Amino acid sequence: MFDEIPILTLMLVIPLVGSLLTLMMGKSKQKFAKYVAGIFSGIVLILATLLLFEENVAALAENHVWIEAANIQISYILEIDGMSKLMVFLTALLIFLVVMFSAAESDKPNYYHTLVMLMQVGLMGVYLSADYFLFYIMWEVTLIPMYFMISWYGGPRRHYAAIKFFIYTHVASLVMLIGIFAMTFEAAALTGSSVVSFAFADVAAAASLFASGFQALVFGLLFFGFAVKMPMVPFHTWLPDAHVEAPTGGSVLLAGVMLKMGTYGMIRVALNVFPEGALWWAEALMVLALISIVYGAYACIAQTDLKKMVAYSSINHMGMVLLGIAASLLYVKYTDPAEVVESLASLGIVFAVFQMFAHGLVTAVLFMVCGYTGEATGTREMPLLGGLASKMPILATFMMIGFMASLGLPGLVGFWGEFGVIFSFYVGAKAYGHAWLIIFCLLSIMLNAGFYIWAMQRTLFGRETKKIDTSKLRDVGKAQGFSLAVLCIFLALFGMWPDLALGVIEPFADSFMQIFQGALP
Amino acid sequence: MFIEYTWLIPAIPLVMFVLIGLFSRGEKNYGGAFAVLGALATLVISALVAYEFLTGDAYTTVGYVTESVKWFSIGGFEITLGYYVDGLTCLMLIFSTLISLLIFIYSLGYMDDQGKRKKRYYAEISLFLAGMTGLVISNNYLMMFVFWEVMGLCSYLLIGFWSFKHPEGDEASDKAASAAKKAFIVTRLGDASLMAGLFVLLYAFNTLDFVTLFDASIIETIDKNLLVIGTLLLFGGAIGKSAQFPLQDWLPDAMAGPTTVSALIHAATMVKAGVYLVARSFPLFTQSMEVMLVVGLIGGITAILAASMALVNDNIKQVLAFSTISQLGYMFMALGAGGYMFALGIAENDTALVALGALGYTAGVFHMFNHAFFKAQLFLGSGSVIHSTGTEDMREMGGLRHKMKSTSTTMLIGSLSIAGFPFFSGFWSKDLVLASVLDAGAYGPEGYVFAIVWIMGIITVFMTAFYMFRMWYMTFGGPEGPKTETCHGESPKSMTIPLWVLAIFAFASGFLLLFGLDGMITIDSNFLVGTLAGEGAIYWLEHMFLNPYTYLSIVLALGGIYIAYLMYGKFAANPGRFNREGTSWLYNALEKRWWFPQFYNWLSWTFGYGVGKAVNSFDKHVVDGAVNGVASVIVGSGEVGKRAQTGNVGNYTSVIMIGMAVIGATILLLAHFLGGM
Amino acid sequence: MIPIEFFLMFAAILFVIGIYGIMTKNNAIVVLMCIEMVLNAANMNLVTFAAYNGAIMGQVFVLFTVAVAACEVAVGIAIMLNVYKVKKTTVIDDLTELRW
Amino acid sequence: MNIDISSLTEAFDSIAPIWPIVVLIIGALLMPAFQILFKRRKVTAGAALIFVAVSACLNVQMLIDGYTGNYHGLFDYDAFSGLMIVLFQAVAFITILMSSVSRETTVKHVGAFYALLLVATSGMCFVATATDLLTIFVGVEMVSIPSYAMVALKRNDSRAAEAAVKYVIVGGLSSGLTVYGISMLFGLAGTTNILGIAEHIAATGITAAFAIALATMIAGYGFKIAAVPFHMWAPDVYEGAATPVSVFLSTGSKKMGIVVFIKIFFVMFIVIQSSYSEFTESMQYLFAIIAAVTMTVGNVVAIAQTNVKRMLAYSSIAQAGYMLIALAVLSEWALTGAVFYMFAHVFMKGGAFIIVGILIHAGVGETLKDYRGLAKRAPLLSALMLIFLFSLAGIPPLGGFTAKFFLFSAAVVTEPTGVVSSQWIWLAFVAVINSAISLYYYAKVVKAMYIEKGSTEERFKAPYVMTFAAILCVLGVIIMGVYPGPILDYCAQAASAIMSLL
Repeated sequence: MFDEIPILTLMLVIPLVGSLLTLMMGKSKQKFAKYVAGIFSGIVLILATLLLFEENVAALAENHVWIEAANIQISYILEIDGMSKLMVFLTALLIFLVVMFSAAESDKPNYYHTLVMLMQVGLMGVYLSADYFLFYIMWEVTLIPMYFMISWYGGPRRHYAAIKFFIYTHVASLVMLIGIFAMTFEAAALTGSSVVSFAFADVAAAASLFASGFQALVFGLLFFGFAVKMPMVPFHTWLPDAHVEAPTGGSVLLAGVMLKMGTYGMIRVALNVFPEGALWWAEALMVLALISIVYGAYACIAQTDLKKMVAYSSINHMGMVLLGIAASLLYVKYTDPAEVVESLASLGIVFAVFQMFAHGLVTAVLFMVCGYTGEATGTREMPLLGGLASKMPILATFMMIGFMASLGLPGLVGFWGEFGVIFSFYVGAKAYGHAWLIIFCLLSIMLNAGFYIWAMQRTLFGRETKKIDTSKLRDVGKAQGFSLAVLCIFLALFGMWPDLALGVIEPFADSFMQIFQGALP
Repeated sequence: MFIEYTWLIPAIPLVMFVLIGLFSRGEKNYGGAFAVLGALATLVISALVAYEFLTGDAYTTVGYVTESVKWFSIGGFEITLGYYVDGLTCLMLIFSTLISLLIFIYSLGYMDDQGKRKKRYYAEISLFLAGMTGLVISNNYLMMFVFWEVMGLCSYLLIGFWSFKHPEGDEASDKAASAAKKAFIVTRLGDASLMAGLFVLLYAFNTLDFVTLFDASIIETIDKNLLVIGTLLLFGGAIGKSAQFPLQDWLPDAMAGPTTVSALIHAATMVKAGVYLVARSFPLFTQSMEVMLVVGLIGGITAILAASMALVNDNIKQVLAFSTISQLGYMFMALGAGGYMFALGIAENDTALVALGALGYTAGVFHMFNHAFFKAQLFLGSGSVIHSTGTEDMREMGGLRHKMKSTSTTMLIGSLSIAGFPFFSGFWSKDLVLASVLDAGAYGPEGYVFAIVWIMGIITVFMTAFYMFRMWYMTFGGPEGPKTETCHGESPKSMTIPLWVLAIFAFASGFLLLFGLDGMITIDSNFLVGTLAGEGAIYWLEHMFLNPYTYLSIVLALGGIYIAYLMYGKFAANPGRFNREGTSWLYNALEKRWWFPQFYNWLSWTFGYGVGKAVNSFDKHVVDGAVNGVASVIVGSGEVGKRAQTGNVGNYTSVIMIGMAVIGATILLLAHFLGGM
Repeated sequence: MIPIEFFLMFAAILFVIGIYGIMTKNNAIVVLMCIEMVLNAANMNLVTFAAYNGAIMGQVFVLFTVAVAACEVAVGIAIMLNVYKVKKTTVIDDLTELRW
Repeated sequence: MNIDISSLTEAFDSIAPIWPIVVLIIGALLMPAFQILFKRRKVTAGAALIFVAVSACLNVQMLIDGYTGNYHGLFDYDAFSGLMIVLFQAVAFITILMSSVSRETTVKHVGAFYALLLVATSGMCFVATATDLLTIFVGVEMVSIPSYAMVALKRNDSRAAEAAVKYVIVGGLSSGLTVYGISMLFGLAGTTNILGIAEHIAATGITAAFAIALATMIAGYGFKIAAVPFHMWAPDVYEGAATPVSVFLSTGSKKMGIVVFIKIFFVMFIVIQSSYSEFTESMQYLFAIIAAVTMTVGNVVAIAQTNVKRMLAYSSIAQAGYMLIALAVLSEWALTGAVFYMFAHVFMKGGAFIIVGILIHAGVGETLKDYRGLAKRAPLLSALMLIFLFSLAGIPPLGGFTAKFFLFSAAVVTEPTGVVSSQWIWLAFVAVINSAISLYYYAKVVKAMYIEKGSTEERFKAPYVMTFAAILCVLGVIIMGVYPGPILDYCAQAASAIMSLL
């Protein structure tokens, strides 16, 4: 359907134009910024939705040589496949809703929207680019708007949080950069090509040639880069601070899409290029994932700040994603290649991606409601809240839906991610010979239920709080209500009919795992 | 022609839920009407479906009708949506929809004063009904699990119905909130285990469709250990939902919700789901005796434990709650015993034994059926009492029989029924249960366990009779209590009519056994259980009254009733004598529910919150501390390093020279060793 | 004929004295002188080598060095005057306004 | 008497390799005349600009033609020298633009100032083309001595005067050391031609004299690039000097130091490698350590600075450390990266200094405190500053990032299409960690400008010329970031030119 127009480039250009326009808007016109942002992100959303149902995605790929000098070849390659489809859709959706949600933003609204749009450029770039140079550029570009968003629109400790976020993730990216150098140049050397190409495909072509030691080492470098982004315990401490301080929209994007960059990169880059290294790390990945899951869940229990709790819960849920990846690896590693069942092998990846998507939607709701609670009541400290349900029934409903989705209630999208990941992990662990390990996942389910329900009890139910002035609390406004409602509809839609997403993911995962196993010695 | 529309059964209440949620507004809303209509429709369709199934030939040949559409597929696994109708399904559908309908009607009166919130209430109970019916008709475990969880959500919402803005003030709303939390989390524990069970089964069978899972020829091919683990985990789910030992503690607290909700949860929906799960999965459970042993034992322990706690409780609803738990215990007892003999029979391939096992199964399900009616009746009755007296404490009641005639009469029927007074419904099923447990005691190496379980059961009979009539006398008998003067008298028609209907069922539902109900309650024909047709009245009468132990249980029941009468009706005997005025150890243990609540509090505060706190401080000080530490080290070294810049050019030159000297020395050494010098 | 070591030693001593002066002396003018000494030590070396190796380049180099040294001193003295004009001192220990 | 024209033309032909330099020198000589004639700073500056432009045109012409020529074995014009001359002329261009209006450089002797500037520039071009220690030495001094004067030229400013004293003393010391080292080498090899010396050493072996010579020359020229521990003068001088001069020093003479390192040590070591590979390797490690220490010290101390100008000084110490990676890795690819980095550094560091200069000129001040709320007062300037700082920190898609991309990759893999060698990966790690640290203090400035509230909000007017210069730099930065292809190609040619010397 998009044979003529370079649609993938449009996905980058439209938000860029939007950001420039909003940037241009001076004091006088700044109140129109939200409309501009809304229109542009709306267009992107439409395109993304069309892409979601586009079958022949290979035809959309764009490939132009960009830098060709001193036997370095850097190309401008944009590609899209099952995984990136979903991520692009998620990004477009969340950006659009964030723009809607932040319609009430009064302080420098034009810059706010500039940052949001800029964010979209970076995120889209990360999910679309198929050249390491481009990928890395986009990867870094996402940092800057988030830095400004936190430090302009953030809470009291925003400077600390912003700089911590900026530098912590930057260090990770730089380490990843070294990994990228190593693999690209080594790939060129091994394939004996005269030019060093940074294209994904050309590097992946050497996947089976890398020495195992080299694979393990460089996989480690890349993994670190991605693990910080995820974030994975123990490299997660930037996240709670960033979330607590960030404005609502910022947190939504941060947790909803930016964290996914980590796991996305892990699948797209690390696993794709270093299958052997990945297998070497399989157990480590599993252990780290389990640690993240349990640790995150337990940390949630002790939180008193709603947003901080949700932030830690993201750690827990992203751990689930990692667990899915680890599950596939374990299965492949410990099953005799002769009797590997393709569907079982790709199961982990399928649900890892699904969980990424699900968590994106769910966490957006969570941060929106928590953010709104904070803005409306002036505090997010649960001990100070209570009995809000009678004052803000709509907010209470949304919060309940969000929490229920997040703790994996069937019929909402969160459940399938959790269910699928744990099942795939059961399969992997069975192959590994330690099926009992799923106990930790079950524990995390329990803990999730525990802290979410407790949080609801402390915020919405029980006696109405006397500690804050509840006399003139206002329930969610139209704009916020709209974005929340849309999200909840999606939660239910994908919850009732997971095939919508799974159908997109599965072909990708199957071919991915076939290539993966093909590259193994 | 109707069975094709089975899917409507959950769909209608679901639609009602949406309609009420979206369109019902304001003080005077039509939520109630919607809900009742929905329930009525479901009842009708269920009846039609049941009728068609039981008269159709599928009933006598394969024993089930199923149909499904693809929901989604992951790799090799295809998950379907569909219905699976067999005798059990019909039974469950009929009583759950019927009772729900009655409860909904009753609610019209009972919840009339709730104003705006009626909307929420009716929406949620409709969803609840949808959850239960959906669970019952599911054709695979995953779909079942979905509805299972939906019910969990509804129970959470409804128990917490008064969790904010409670008519009785903040204390009550706090209580409601924490009760709801407890209910959700404890059942969630069971759900987690159930989920794990699903993983095991899915991994073993590559599907979760009942048709495949219950196919004996396929079960043959499955690794037995996987089956054992899987079924045990499933049973874990049942324990959570049906409030069996050791997870029984949430149910008494759940009384914080409106009484109608309690009725719904106890009689028609929630807790029955656990029993249904075990009954439904019978083919899998019966693959190993050990599992069944566990089931039976848990049932026995629960029965006696709960009954014992009910002995001393003064809260009318909690007494009923405990009675529910202990009755559920009976059901699991029966299923366990039946399954045990069943498994044994298959192992030794002794059809007579298999038939006995089937009998136990029948007993369990039959008891569930009867229990539904009399428990619903009792709860609604207590509801009407609470409605008019405005308290739940029985010590403040008494002498209500004059003011609330129909309530007291119907509750008397219910109590007689649950106590197992001859020819009341409770009597038939309970004695059937005890009989099969006793049978099980006679077979197999671990049979003696069931002998013990039987003893527990028989003691429970006595306790049940006692505490039920203790409740009845404390409420309706004796002199008038303080709240009795202030009560509004008899409740409105919309409440009493359901009471009478239920009372009739509570008395009569037992006789259905004599008219072929037993044929309806049977496992699918793959397992060749006895005959699919009912055994008929004569068989059962013989089976009952030629069995000496039946008389034992009757005597015990009567004894219980008589003692209760002495203590609380005639005041001839002072209960204080037995508990040394509340100082005896046993009395305290019972008062404190055998310290279960304390234990669970301790557990959750230590291993939940305590560990959480520890992790959090570890996170703050160690993990984040390391990060900040590195940062501050770098910044600090910057502060130190800049002091080296003294600004005195003499020092600069000195540094230069020293640096040069060092470099020179190094190069000299290098040159010496490497440079061929 | 005088062995080359003599000259080299002389140059080295000159060099070291100069360095020592630069490091220790507290008066900028003196430091400038010491710098001259270092330069001249280098010149000494150059001419010596030129003489002994018979390579004329050294002599040429020396001329350049001398010229450079002259410029350096000229500029240096000017700078000292300037600093004296501004700060009324050429004592190095007092010239520590710029630091840290 | 009759003059043989042909000999003259020959003379002119043979002088061809150094035409750009000659033009500059002529310009330098004429500067005072301009001042006397026109008495206006702008005109004089314009004239200087024209001379630079002319010589730039010549040079670019030669560069594009791929002209190579040798002048009596003293100068050797090739792609490398051509490129470097372009760089130095760019520096001169920026400096002149800036100084033409800056309040810091309003001196009586404008002509003298520009004369000095042009002489210094020609000196740098000398070094760029030189192939002989003599010419290198002379060139370096032609840069040093005028820059002493230029630092001092900020009259009646105690800090400038003090900076000049420090500069002249340390500079004098290091030139002394240098000559001493050169004399040693001369004594050893009997020649001052670098290749000649190198081959002689390779033939006869490493001697103590050579070692001493190496040490002294590393110290002497290390002063120029402000490599630790020869860096301590740099912050003081950069801070004290007029900002245009600081620009000149940090972007120009530092680069010249790198060029000297490449011309002397790079060449020498590669030649010696053939016979004494272990020695060369150990020297690589020595340079690696110097590089690592330099970048670390520079960055870490920069964190503690509150004066932006001084902070930038420290940061350029760190940048020198990055460029030294080339000396450690000793590969053509690394050299390419380093040359590319020099260009990027000229634009981003130059630009940053220009902004600082503008702010000083406008009386805003040079400490972080003065930068608060700058975004409100001067949106354009702060935007430019933002770009320069992020580029310095290596945030894509800016020149600083691409430069780091190529340079650090050389540490991971010595040659493209060569197998990854774990030898220098640790150096790459040190480098990336450092650039992460640097982000911290750059972000401090950004924070001051954009996030913190300033005491005042009134706008001020920035001289157009300086803003123009800054915009030129921004263009450079962005182009090098977004479309580095052509420049990278030239850098590669330059590197291969150096390699082809061997």
